[in-house]
Amino acid sequence: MISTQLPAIVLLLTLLSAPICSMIRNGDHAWKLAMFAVWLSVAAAFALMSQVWGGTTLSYHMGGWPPPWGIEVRVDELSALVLILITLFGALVISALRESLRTVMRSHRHSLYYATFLLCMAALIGITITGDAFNVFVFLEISSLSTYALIARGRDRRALVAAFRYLIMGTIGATFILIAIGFMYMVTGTLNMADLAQRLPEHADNKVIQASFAFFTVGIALKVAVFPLHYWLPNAYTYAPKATTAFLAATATKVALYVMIRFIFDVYGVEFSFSQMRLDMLLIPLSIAGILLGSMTAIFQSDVKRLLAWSSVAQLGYMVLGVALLNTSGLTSAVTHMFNHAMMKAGLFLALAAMIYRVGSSNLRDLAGIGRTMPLTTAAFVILGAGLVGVPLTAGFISKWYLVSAALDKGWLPLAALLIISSLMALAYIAKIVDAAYFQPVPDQHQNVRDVPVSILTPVWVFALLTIYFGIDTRMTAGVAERVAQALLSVAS
Amino acid sequence: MLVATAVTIIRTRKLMSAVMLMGFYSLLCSCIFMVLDAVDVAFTEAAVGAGVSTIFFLAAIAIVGRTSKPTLPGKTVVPLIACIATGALLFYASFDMPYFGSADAPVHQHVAPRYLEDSPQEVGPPNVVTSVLASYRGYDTFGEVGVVFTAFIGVLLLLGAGTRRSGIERTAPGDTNDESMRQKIVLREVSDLVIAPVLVFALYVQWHGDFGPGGGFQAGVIFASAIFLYALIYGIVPAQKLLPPRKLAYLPGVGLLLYAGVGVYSMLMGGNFLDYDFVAADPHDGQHYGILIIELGVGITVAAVMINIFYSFSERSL
Amino acid sequence: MIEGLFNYWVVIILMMAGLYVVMASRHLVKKIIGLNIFQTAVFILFISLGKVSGGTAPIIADGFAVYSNPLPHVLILTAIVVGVATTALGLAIAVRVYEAYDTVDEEDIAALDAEDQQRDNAVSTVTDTTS
Amino acid sequence: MTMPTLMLLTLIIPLVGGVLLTFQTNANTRDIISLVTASVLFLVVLGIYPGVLSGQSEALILAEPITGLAFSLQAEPLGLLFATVASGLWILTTIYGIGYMRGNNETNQTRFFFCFAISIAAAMGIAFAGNLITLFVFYEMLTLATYPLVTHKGNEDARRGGRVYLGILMFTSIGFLLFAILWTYSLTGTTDFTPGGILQGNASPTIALILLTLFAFGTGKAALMPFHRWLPAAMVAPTPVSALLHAVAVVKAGVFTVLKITVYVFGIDFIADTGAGTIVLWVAAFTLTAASIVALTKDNLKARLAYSTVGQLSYVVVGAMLANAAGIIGAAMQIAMHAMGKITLFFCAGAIYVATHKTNISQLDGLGHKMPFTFAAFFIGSVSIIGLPPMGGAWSKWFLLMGSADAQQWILIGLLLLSSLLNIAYLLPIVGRGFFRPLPAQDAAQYTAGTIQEAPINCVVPLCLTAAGCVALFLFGDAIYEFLQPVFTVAEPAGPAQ
Repeated sequence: MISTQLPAIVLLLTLLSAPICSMIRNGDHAWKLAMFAVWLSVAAAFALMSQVWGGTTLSYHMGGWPPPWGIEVRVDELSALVLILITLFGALVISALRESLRTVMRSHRHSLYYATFLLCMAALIGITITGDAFNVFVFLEISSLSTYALIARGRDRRALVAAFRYLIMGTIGATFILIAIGFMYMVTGTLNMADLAQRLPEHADNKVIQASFAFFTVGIALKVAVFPLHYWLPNAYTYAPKATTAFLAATATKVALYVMIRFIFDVYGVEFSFSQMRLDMLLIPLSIAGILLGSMTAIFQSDVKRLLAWSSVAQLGYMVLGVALLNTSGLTSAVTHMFNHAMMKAGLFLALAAMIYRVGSSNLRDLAGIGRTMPLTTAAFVILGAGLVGVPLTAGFISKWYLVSAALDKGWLPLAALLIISSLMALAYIAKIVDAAYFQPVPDQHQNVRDVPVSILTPVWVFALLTIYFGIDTRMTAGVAERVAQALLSVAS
Repeated sequence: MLVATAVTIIRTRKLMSAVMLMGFYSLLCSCIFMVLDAVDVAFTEAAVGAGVSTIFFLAAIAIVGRTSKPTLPGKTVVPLIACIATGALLFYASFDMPYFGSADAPVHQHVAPRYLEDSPQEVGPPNVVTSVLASYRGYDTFGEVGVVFTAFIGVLLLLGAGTRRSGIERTAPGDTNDESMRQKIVLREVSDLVIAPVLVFALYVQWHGDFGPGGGFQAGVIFASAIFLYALIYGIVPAQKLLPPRKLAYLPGVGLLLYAGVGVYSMLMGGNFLDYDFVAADPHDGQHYGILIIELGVGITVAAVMINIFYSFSERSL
Repeated sequence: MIEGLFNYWVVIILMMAGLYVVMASRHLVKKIIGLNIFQTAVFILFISLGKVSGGTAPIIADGFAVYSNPLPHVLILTAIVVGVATTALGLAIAVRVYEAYDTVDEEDIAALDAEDQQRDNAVSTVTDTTS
Repeated sequence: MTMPTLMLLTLIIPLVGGVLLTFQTNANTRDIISLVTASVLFLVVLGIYPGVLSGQSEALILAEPITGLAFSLQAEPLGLLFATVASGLWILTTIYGIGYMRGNNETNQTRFFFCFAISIAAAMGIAFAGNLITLFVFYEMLTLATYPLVTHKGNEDARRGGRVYLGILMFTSIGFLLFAILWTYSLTGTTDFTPGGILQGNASPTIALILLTLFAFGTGKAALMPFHRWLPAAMVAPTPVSALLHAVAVVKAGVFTVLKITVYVFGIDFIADTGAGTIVLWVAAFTLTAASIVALTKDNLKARLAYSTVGQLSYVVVGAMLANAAGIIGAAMQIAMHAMGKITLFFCAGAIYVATHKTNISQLDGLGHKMPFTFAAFFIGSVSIIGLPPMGGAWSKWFLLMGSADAQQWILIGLLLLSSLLNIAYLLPIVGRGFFRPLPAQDAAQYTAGTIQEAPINCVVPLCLTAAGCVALFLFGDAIYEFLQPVFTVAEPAGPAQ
């Protein structure tokens, strides 16, 4: 029975433990509950992946009503992969959360913090598995609201402004998506995504659908932080509480990207999105601009958190570019990189959080010599950083390899060269950190710094080891991604 | 008229009047909804737009001040372009939209007919909106309760639970004329008369949602409004004595869990999540009980959340 | 045609107005007001979709044959709730901004942020020269 | 043991040795571990010979993350030659390094030997890499592992040198080499080293030209101008490291990469047919001449040797680009010969430094009498580098000239000869100063007091051995030639398929 109910269970585990968490006064107990719930949902996510492995699709009817009347939950390999992404990386971050919160927040607030965290996770899970367009909007809002609250909890007062800006941008984006959904509904009379996909092609010339597509693209681009709508991201990531950044960087934009892929390929259809609306003409230049601008800006940052945030802008550019290139390698790269980058960035931000935990700042000058004072944390950081650069045998290499192959498959040599150059830029900003960490003297006030407690160190190292693992065994990442890419593209041809 | 109100809101720099106009605007909207046959929505819009959000705005303005500076000249260009682009896109799209009110529009052809034709048999309540809301798309509504709950947790995380107490008599935040207000005894008397019926009305709306417009959400909002009114007139402290924030803070979670509980129960009974057919032996009864309980969950959560948020704002204003 | 589309056009104008306020206004609370206008406009759009001429509210009763479409109503009920939740959270953040900056004017905040930034950098140059 | 196991062992042994080192606090046990590891490694490498000689070519696939893109090891003669040179010289370098590091009381000796071991593991990986991507991984590993060695002294100079080192090597390898690899993959769908090449039929002459140029420049370790700057910059490193860089692993890895790509990715016939090597050939020819001239101007002994290396490396590249049997064999031999010769010279330079703390050539007057073994060895090494019989270097130069003649590159022959003359001009005067100039008066007293003598025995023995090796290589030149022959006999069947 459990196996058939899994799609609901994976969501409910986190969604239901959130209110219970909020009621527990004692932060430690709340944490234990949260841990229990998220690790169970990790198990559920893997169980789902094993059910859909090979390309089957699960359909679960909420309330027992068949679609399109009721709301359908659909799990295929792509959503299962994203589920693992959310639950696994979220669980790792939560594991480190208790220790890292201890220094920044009064204990009775912890439970609320965990509850918000769980809500955000639950919402992202909800978005991932739903098969109903309007339901996407509902869960998108839960995730957004919890994200705003989480960001606003940052220590710097600029966190508040960052959160507010994100709230405004995010709400506009969400409302745009709502308009897009309304337009689709207007023309087709249905909200079920699979049903929409069937009914939309005959309306491809309808101006309403075209407008719907435009609204959707702008709205989701805001959420994905596609250049030039990335404006909210660097500040939000920089000023958010340190562990929160790790979680957000891993999940929020990735799930938005997932929604983008779902709608572009599955709902609107490749034919419409690319042949008719020429989405690639728009996305390719924008993503390239994002890659270059993000990498360039990252190089010149002296605050590591901000540096990593800008690097995220660039890395998201890679993923969008992968989508826009519209061939199997490109899409494989986008999906793989979605997973890999989530893992590496979460790990990097978590490692950085560990450093801030000890040093109290993420400025390069304070991190000087940290390779000597916190050798284990820094070593993990270097591995993850290598992944970001795309060093072979790390996960980052796999996704970049596919992306460059995609560019070469198209015969676009300059683009491939550009990607290599941007990798060099990534190398430059990671090298900058490594240089500070290992080859600069430890500032006097940080002489007594030592490695963080095991409870933070373990998740950091799990991220680092996973980065290597997924650089070697790619059945679950690139393997799945390739099948997904073929499936998504074959709908058109 | 809507447009006129909206434009005035843009032009005015006095936030107070902007907020008041906002309330008026919401009322107008709810009239339009009424005309468009969306009674439930009209009801909600009136309670939320004209009621709850106005109160929130007032509470916030009491804290942050009432006037805004004019926009710098150079800063209007980008927004203007963006607006016009959006408008143009919408305008472009509007030419292919089905004509307003036409019965053969696709929306009326595909999914909706089943709701209208079969829901009395399949679900029960004559109010189709309730059937769709609570049963067909009960999962959405579950998410919606989640949104409300998230807002609650978020506000709590940011502003605190509103449990700080001090010896000083607290005054209502939204009402900036509280001194003069308190002198108006007549108002108190009247409001005493009003509050009780409002509470009763809220309960009525809660249970009557099956048949007429209404349901847990509207009831929750109305219930909260009654408390707001009480707090505005008597001050926040008596209100908090009536409904202690510490206890109230549990209720949103309880409501959400109640809702989910029904879903989980139906899962345990062998159905899917939120499949009320399995709640009782007879599917028809099951649907009935299921909707009743989840509406109660919605009502509890919404009312508790609104009051909690209100408390949180109030605490900050001093 | 004018009659058939008039409703939509009103909605469009409202949307534009709301969006303009959101983006152009300096006052954070006013931005949220704009957001509300914008969202309400979208609500009207949805509800307009559900209207059937000559229909009545979708509450099944004897004597009525034509009902308006209930689905948009349901969606908008949800959306209104989402809207008020966003408003509440937005205002909460605005209040916190006010407490931290003593203003809710965007330009003023930007100026204060620039000072913060300068302070951060200044500290870093000082330590750079000493180390 | 089977070949795959042996190849895997060549990777594991240095790594394990390196890790074991870090747990030793006692300097003596640590040094013994280093030595034992090096010796065992050398024996294992020798153990691979029978398999290769009998024509086995079993590959070992470590992992295959992307279809057609495995991490695999495969032994073939060129790689085995390189592995033998690297592992054999590692033993000597270790002996020498122990003496040098102790003699100079260097700090962080454990880290030093650890990184050294990792570098050797990387070199083994390069030698046995079964495809481009594996090669690339180990190539980068080598760069990263040698970086702490270059900056070992930890002062500002060392860091600056280290930055140039890392900067150029990383930039070229990611910017050009990786790009070329990706391009190759997209053209052919594989990056496996295949006898006869994989590009034939998949790339037009123009693309082949661009690709080969990318590969050659991308292999920054081959130090083609204008990407040679890192080599002189890395001179800040301790002498054993210089030996590692110049003779044992790094630059050899570079030219070996070029050679391997030429033979197994392009295929020499393909290069010869398309003329893809033209650009690189002339850049290399220019480099070998120019570097020799620059070397003449350097007074710092190690700097002169560094430029000498730049020039000598280009011989290998030239040989590879000639794309005929004599050229390739000459190039492969040059790797071994130059390694042996250059390591001798560096050992000598280090020995002089340990004994007298002198680094400039102009200070060496008269030292030959005080340090006869060192200077004799220096002489032997020099002659081998120049390419005169009876030293090993004669063979490689001879084959390179033959190759040029086969390719009818008469100008090239001229340049090669000119460069040899220049080699004489910058190497032999050093020896001359040592033996035929009198000691400067102000130092004489100090020398006669007996404070200056030969370097420690640990330093002198290795350099004598390598000097002897130079002679030995001359005698065994024929054996090496025989051993390398299969590279072409295997290649031939693949060639006519076109």
